[in-house]
Amino acid sequence: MILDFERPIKDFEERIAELRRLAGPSAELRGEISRLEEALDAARRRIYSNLSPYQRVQVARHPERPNFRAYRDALADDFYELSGDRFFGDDPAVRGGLARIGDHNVVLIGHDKGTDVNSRVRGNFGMAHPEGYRKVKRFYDLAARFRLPVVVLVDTPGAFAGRGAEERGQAWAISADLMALARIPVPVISAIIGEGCSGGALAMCATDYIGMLENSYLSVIAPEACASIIFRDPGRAAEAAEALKLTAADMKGRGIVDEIIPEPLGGAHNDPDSTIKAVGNSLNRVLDGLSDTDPETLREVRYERYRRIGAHASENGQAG
Amino acid sequence: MILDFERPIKDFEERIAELRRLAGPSAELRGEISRLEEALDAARRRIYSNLSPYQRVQVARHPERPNFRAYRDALADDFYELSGDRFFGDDPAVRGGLARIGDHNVVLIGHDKGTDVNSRVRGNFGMAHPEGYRKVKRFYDLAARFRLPVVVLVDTPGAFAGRGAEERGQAWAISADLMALARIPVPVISAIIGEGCSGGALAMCATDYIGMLENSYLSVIAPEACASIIFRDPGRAAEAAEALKLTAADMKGRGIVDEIIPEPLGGAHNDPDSTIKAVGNSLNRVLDGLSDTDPETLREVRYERYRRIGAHASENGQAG
Amino acid sequence: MAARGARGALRGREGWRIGIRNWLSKRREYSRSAPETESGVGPMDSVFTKCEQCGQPIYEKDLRARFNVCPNCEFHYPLSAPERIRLLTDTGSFQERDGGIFAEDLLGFEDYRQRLEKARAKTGLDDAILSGTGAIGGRQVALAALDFRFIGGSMGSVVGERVARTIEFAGTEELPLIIVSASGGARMFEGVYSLMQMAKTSVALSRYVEGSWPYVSVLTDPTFGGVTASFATAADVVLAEPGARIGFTGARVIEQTTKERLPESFQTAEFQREHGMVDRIVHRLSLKGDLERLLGFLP
Amino acid sequence: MAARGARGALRGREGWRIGIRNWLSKRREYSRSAPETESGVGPMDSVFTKCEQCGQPIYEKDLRARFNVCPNCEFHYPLSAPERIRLLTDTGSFQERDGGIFAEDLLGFEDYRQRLEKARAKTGLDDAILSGTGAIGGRQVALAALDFRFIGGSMGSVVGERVARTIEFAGTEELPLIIVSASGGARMFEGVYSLMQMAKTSVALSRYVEGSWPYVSVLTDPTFGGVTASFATAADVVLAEPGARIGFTGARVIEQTTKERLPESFQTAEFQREHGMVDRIVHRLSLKGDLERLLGFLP
Ligand SMILES: [Zn+2]
Ligand SMILES: [Zn+2]
Repeated sequence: MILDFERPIKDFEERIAELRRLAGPSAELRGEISRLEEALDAARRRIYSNLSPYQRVQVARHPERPNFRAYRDALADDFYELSGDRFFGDDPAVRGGLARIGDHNVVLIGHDKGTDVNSRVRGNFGMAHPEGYRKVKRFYDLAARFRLPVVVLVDTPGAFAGRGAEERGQAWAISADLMALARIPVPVISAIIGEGCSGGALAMCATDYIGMLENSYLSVIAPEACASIIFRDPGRAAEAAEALKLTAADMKGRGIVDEIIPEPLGGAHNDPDSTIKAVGNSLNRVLDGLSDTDPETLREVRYERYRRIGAHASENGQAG
Repeated sequence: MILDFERPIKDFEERIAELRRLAGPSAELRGEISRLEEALDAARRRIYSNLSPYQRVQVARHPERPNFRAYRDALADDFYELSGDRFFGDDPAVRGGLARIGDHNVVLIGHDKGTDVNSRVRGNFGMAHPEGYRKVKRFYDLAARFRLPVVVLVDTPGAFAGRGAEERGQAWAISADLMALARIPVPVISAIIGEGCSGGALAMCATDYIGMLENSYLSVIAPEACASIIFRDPGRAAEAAEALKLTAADMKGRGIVDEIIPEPLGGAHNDPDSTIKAVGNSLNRVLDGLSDTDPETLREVRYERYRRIGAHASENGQAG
Repeated sequence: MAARGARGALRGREGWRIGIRNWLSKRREYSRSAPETESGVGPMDSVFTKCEQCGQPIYEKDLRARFNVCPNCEFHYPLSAPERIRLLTDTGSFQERDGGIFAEDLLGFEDYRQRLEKARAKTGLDDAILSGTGAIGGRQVALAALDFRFIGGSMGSVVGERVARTIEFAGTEELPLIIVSASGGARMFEGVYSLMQMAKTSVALSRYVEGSWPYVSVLTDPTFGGVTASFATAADVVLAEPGARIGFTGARVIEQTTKERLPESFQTAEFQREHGMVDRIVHRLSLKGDLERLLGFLP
Repeated sequence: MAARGARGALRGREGWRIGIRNWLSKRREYSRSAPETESGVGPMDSVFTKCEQCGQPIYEKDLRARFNVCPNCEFHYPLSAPERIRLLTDTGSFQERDGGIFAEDLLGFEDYRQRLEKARAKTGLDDAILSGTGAIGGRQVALAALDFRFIGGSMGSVVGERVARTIEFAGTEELPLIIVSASGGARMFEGVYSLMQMAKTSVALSRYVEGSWPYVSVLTDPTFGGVTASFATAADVVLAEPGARIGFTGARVIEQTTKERLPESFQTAEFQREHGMVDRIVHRLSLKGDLERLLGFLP
């Protein structure tokens, strides 16, 4: 799949390929080719260094973007998946289990958007039901009991909006995760690898450290939904994305996340391996750094971190 | 409703009533009447002091036997019912909430067999689903959090045997209650007021103190089910009841329960008020006695109590 | 019929996804029937109004006297935060805390400032919340009430901050905590700051519940989104007003996305009680009495 | 067809309500196809047997070599406790503990003594459990395995006592705890003593989990009643063998009481995983490897 703004690059690539076929030994053609290659490279840089927020959202949603499964398979030396909420069911939209990442035994959790039509449908495109959030709660408790750090890979368009989800207490399940996250006595770190949308994402990323891939986004609401509500026009999603300040740069700039993990030129889907490696390095570095922190300090710092965030000022002008 | 073995008593009563109508001033008839009344009294004593185990089971199941609602209304100065398991539903087969009993604020829980056809059906005849046991778990946790003693009134033919109950983890829900009961840091006391059958009863009566009404029963299985399994003949339920040693006297004698609460002649349904009063006195006495015990002692004693019970011997002859 | 009509109106009030303009427009329907309050709604021009639920005429003063509950059909109309606190606290016992905290438009979101000014003017409140301490039947409590008239009761930084401060105050002063919610959810105009208020209120609450004082949450019409998915449901006891719509995503959005027609009762307080999410449905005029009883049992 | 036949057989092995005679008679079907073990089953008279699941002939030695898993259709036949321990523990590492505890017939229940003697003779076990310590991939663990051949693996006082002692030993020695269940449920012949073993094992477990060593429960065919409703499900990780029937009340009793026909898959390990009750389905021949992996992650 090719995003609109990727089109000129694709054209370049095709022309170069074509010339190669014609070229043969001819010297000036080879010169032409290398000139084009420089132009292509320049175009790539120009386009990708100037992606609009909404274009980044599209990159974050790119079907070929590496997802939970790719990270799990590449970063975990071993992964022993666990399942079930012990109340109602097992939700394939979120997966988790015991994993070895670098020198660390951890509880690894993530939204599973799947890799093909079947697995995408089965994973409900990464939109979890209450069973999913309750399974995650079980994983938080397991990590607390065995003093294992928690690593979360966030990639969701949001908690699922459906009848069953409401009947079984979607809001209650998310709230329980946030309460558990707040008091968990081990390091909890997350990386937003694609979409980080709404409470469904927050229930899994209100953590001690948040890394964010360059083209991923974090938002209280999907740009399309925001546009149709505020502007009464879904077509103005790009404006909404702009207004919501949802890019990694915005988040880092506002002190919401701790790190922007750079993506290869052209986005993660153009070079999954290097992207996954970059995320892996970040996770390992952070795990190493936090592994000796005592539970009380972790909770204290976590408390201060989230207690602080807000866009408000007191009468006397100082931030609330 | 009149149980078979109550028939002769009923006949007596009818004859006396009849004579009264005829009697008028006549002296010798009044003599006859008082003789019959003595005989009636004797018959009552004879029959009720020699009830077979299965007859007691029938008394325990008597539809007019005072149930949770009657105790709640008579013993609780105020009862603020709470509901819901926060996962799936609210099970009317078990009810609970905050109550004031004597000088004690407590969490009051009980099986609700209902009082008429509608409420009996609604309460599923006191057979709870997983939602019910999970609601009870919530009450246990609430009591622990607020350091309120727990009072349980047990009256169930067992956990419900049904498709939905199995689909939602009946066994898991009961197990979670037993685990919670074991570590709850407040006094937990129970009174078996009718049927105490199978794990569905144990999940609510593995407590620090168990009072048992004279004609109530406690059993691993219903006599009818036991008969059809062991004797391959449900008709031999009376034998099974005999063999299971399920009466209050057996339980007291074997040190399983702490107290037999006597019932009025003719069984609780012949004089609900005095029965309820007797149970109330027992509960109050026990609450007074336990109210100052510290959590660790409570758990320690509870541990020893249930750790000890067993019908086994070691090679060297001493009890295991 | 009346029910469906009301349902139609209710639908419009469900959840942040449906949106703030919507709520505001709906709100005006109430302001017609809503009584004059200290909280800044202008005086009524008409002496009586027509109940949107039962269609019967109601005298403004009767509605006012019954805290916006229809004398005829008992329909519960939204209640402003000041009126809510007047309903719940012993006369003269309420003392506001944490006033003078104002939202900043850090995102520079299209007409957020104007909306804030309008809402402040209309309600006389700093934001969609009123919080402080008061007595309920003589028992001192920390309490907060959200106000749906203020940008749909949406949780922005001020709501999050004042909820957190109320929780912290309850913890340090060892007071019971009571929060009455009425909210469409997150306040989109504050973007991620709004989202993060869910985390803020949750960390505060997770520390409070390490103590042994009770937290009672009261859910009123409507309570959705980020509020339901954080502090409003993480309570020891959850009460709800009759007919209140409560959930995470609003029914209209669910119908749009899943193309499924949802039953009338969907997401009502009664529905949530059936599904084990709410402890009790409490009539507004019994709420103070219920809280007094409840607190009487608890530390 | 084969499936239904097997289901019929499985039905007979479901839960204490269906009963012990039943299990015993069913058990004989296995003893035909069950291999000779240290645990006292007599030598096979036939060289091969017919798989009740797939109908194919199986050589006894092949079945034995695969711990009673059909080489053709992978159907998992019951496995005796001694064989289970041979399957899971490093060779020669197992040391039995708490042997020499015997059931007392305190209720004087009709032919309980005879049943006990028969079962002891048949299995060479004291009761329906074998417990002790052993190494799994070099990791020292406390473990117990129930034996279905012994009065349907029913939990009487000896099973309860040995499970409790194993849990306590694991706690004091700071060892991981592994319990493999195969049980129809409570042992009716012991009446209330049997019921109370649920409380006994639960108090022991509730103390163990205050420590930070893992408890892994393995559910095999069948696991029902008092065992499922106490220690077998209260584990950090719950594994189950393919096709194992697991539940509280057996399907046959449910069909009798509710008059509802239940699906083939009802109460299978796969069904329980679908419903969120079980973490993983693990093939018997992978079980040791899975436990090694799992313990490798945990304290
Ligand atoms: Zn009306
Ligand atoms: Zn086979």
